[in-house]
Amino acid sequence: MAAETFEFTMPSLGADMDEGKLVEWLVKPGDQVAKGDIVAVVETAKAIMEVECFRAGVVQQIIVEPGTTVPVGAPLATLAAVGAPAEAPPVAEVLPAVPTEAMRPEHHAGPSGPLIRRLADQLGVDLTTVQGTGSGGAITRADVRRAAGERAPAAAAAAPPRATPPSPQRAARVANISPYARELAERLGVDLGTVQGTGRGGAIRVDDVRAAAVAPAPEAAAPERYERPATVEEPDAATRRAEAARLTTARLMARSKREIPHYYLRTTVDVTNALAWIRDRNRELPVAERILPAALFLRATAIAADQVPALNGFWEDDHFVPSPSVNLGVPVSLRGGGLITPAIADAAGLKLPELAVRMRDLATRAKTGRLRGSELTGATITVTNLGDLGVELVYGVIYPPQVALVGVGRIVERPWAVDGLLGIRSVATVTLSADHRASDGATGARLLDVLGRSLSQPQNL
Amino acid sequence: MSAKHRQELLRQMLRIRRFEERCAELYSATKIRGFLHLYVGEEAVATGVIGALRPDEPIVSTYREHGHALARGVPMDAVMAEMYGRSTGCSRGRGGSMHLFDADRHFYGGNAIVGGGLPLAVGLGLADAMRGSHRVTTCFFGDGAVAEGEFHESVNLATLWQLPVLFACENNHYAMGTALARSHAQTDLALRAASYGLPAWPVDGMDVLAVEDSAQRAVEIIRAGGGPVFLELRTYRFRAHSMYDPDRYRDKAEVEQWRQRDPVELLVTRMRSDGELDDGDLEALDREVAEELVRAVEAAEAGPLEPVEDLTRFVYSERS
Amino acid sequence: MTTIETTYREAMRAAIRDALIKDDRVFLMGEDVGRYGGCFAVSLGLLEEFGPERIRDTPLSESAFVGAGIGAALGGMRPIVEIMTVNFSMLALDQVVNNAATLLHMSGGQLNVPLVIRMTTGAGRQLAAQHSHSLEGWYAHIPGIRIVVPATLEDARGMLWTALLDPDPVLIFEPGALYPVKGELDESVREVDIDRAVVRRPGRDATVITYGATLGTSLAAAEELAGRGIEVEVIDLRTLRPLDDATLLDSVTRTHRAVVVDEGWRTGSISAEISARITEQAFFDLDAPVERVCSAEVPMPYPKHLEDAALPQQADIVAAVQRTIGDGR
Amino acid sequence: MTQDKARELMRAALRQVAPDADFDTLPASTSLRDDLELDSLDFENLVTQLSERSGHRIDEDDYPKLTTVGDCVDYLAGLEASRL
Repeated sequence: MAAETFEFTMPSLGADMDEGKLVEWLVKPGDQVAKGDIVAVVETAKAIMEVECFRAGVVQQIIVEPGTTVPVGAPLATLAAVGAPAEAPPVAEVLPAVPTEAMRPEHHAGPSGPLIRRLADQLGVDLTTVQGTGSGGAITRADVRRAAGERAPAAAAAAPPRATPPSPQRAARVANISPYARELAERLGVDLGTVQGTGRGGAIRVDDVRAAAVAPAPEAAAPERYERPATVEEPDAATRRAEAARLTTARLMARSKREIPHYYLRTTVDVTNALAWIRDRNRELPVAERILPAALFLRATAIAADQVPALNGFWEDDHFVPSPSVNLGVPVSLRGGGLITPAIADAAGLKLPELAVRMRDLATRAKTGRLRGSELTGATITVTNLGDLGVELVYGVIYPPQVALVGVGRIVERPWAVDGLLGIRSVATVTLSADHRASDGATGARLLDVLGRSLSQPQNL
Repeated sequence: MSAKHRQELLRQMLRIRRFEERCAELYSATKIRGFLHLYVGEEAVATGVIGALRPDEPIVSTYREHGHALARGVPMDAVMAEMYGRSTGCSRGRGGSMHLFDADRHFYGGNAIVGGGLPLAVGLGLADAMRGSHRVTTCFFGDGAVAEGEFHESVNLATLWQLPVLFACENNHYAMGTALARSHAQTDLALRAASYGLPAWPVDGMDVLAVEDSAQRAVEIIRAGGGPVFLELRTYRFRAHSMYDPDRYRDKAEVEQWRQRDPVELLVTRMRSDGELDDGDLEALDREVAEELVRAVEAAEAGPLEPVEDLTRFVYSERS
Repeated sequence: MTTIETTYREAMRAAIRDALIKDDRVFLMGEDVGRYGGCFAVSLGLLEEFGPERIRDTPLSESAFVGAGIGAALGGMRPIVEIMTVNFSMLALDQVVNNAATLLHMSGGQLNVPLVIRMTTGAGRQLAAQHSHSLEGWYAHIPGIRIVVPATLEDARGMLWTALLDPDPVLIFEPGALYPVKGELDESVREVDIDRAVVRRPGRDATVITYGATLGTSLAAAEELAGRGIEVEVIDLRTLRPLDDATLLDSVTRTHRAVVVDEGWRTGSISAEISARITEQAFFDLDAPVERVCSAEVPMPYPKHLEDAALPQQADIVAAVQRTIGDGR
Repeated sequence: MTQDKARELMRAALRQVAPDADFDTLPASTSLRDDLELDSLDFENLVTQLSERSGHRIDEDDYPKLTTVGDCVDYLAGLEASRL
């Protein structure tokens, strides 16, 4: 009866050992091996170790040649058993209770690391079909990609074209909203588009939502933040909204005064020709598209901001961030008090008639609470016009994080010298409030100069 | 010292020896994972010292603890199952080779922190002392631990308060890869311990009869209220510090020289010359131990894993 | 109920004395607890009453006597180990982490460690960097031990006995700054719960979560804010492990704003853990990010003006609450 | 256009621009700019409403004639019946 043979396998020589390199055999086929004899030298990641054989036997066949790396448990040589049969069953036959990674035989494919396996999964490549070209037959990333490439070239074409990268400049900031504000907005049925944020970076907070709430739905058990003593009757929605708008503006203006070192410039502009020009234009335009005088100043500011970019943008993290487009902030006073400041995006590209229509539409929707959220943010420079209310001169407060604000007074009749002759002209006082961190007087003056000159040639407004 | 008793000592040492050899194989076959520190060569210390203790006298051990656990009577299949990480293990599979526990047998476990067990042993001794008991708490530790601050603090405190503690120092001449002379200015550890004011003397750790005799004398002193005793048991490990140690810091000649005084062979030769042991007896012993070992491995292989749902059990006590 | 005038120190001493009388397995062990009467005079007079066997002065060997405390607990005693201050506890960290906290789980449920360790914590008396640590947050990281911080006279009197009844190790951190605090204490207090946080001051607009020495500072901040119509709810954690999530979340879901005040350093601190739990479990109730007021991340400087600058102050807490209410910035 | 028709037209137009104004209680002398606080945009929208509802294009030259509520009603009444 032929002697029983058993395999001498690559031993585990440490907790974190997955594979070992056979360096040297200390025995050759035919040699007699006693239990515990040192039969080979193996190299692990940590050290070169002598390896013993736990069973007596005669070496039959060397399976793995020196210099080869094999996983733990891989057979290295076979021996013919010798000695008492009562010997405990050879280790190899004892079924591993827990199949460890190393023990599971891979087909002919070489060993592959976890990263390779994850890449294969991603590209849908069956590793066992891949021929490894790395050292010791290891599969490399290139092998996997090549296998994925050969398999389905069409797949690559079908992949959707990469979306054009977002413009390097910061896209107009979309309003953030605190989680509770969002939840309350849903509960109270408030359209977030109508809400102006007062939190950090324009974020919408719960007070802002409460302010915008038309009919305050019965809030959950939480007591109302503005809980009044029982004697005062509950203010109606409009008053409450005005109150919130007041608070919004109050906070913004307080921050502006606290943080922004304003400097102020003033000029007086002759708008007689411009007024005459729009009066003629209005005779042809439908009533709904009539150009209001205020539109003149918006158009002039847009042109000036376009030509003096240093005043068109944001002051953030202690440096000035110019804006690629001119978005005009237009403060609109709400009936019953309060102020809301929507923005006309890309105003520089709009001729006067078109800009006038946009302004009327925006202001009307602002008064009736039908603005979209995006229209409430992104203003790069603001124009405040108090001419309506008989104020001749207004030094405005800049809206953070913008760096400039143009103030327009009432159009009045004044004695005025034109080409040496004295006459009565329609004039308006235009001011600039600017952030001294971002610009100096000279830059501010240039903006007012461009603004004034563009008003004197209405035909190219 | 009856022949029957010597045969029992031999049986204990053989059990430990065969158990450790089998562990080495099972580790190579990835059945046992983590760290594994084998006791081959030091069997006389565990057998001799624990032989002198009563079953209810506490033992605090280290990470080279299989011999201590088996000598104290922790069932071999409970220890093997623990090495396999099965819930039938003596620590429910959670401790592994370095953390064997058996509360019923007052085996307060291995400790993977060198010197970490010393203060615990002092505490156990303190508890007994406060209740007027001179029950001996034995603390095993290596020569490496003698360099730890905790050794100094513990021996001083136990001696200061005259606590019933047996400090059993297994000096196997190496702290992992550092030879004794390269980690201690004073290598005579018994002499050094004596400076704390407690009885301390060296013992030939390869001769189980000498070990048992010394342990007996130490325990009598302690039980009589004489306070702690320090034994320096000079011994040697025939294998590397752990399965992961290339063991190149010891030259082969030194290992061979210590192998000449293999504690198992020493006792076998002594018993043969005294006519207390013939080949038949030895074979019978070997077979008996081999069968116990096969049963232990089969039990461990079949042992269930602890359900994952129990992961957080016993982080805190379960309120009854 | 009849109340007595007492100090935090005396309340803790009464608690220890009470425990020694009730259970003969209880004994006190630590540096200078006996003859010297305790570094902070907490154990004054106990040696004379209970003798050196149960009031044990130890050598300066934190690892050994804390380890011995663990061993004695394994051996059936109910030790109270006093580590003079949290600053020296690091010498015994191995015994606390690798033995006290771990033995029960590692032994598969066999070995209980019914041990109480007391130590002072916190800064505020110009003791400089090595004597001013506030590391209870470290210990609250470790599963297997309980961490409690008595901030009131009642807790100082009642927490110890509850801790001694617990089969698992309990670490009691006593803010050193509170020892001299005087006040009225219900004379009948013996045992208080150590699982729950407590609302020390109800409020509506924001929740301030704190413990230990900064409880007083937080209550003062709340008073100041009340003057501006902002009603702040102040919660005393009392236990850092386990954290009483229920009480915290009930409050934050009502006020929608949270400020955590912690004398530890902010990185990887208990305040970071609390903030994470609030964000994980009450995210949709938050109207502002959770704010944290912690010590400056510096070794505590010796001069008073720098120590004050480093420690959480009332003004810092007021500012943090303002930020959550939203001042537009 | 009859006075009543003119009043009805003015009420409808004003509700678009100043919903909070209760037309029936407004005396004829109510100034659009001062009392009702219509700004130039509100006024322009009112004129647009009146033009569209009456079918008559109201030119900027006539704006001075539309200072009070009464003015508007009289102005509207003066127009012949709507050509719509």
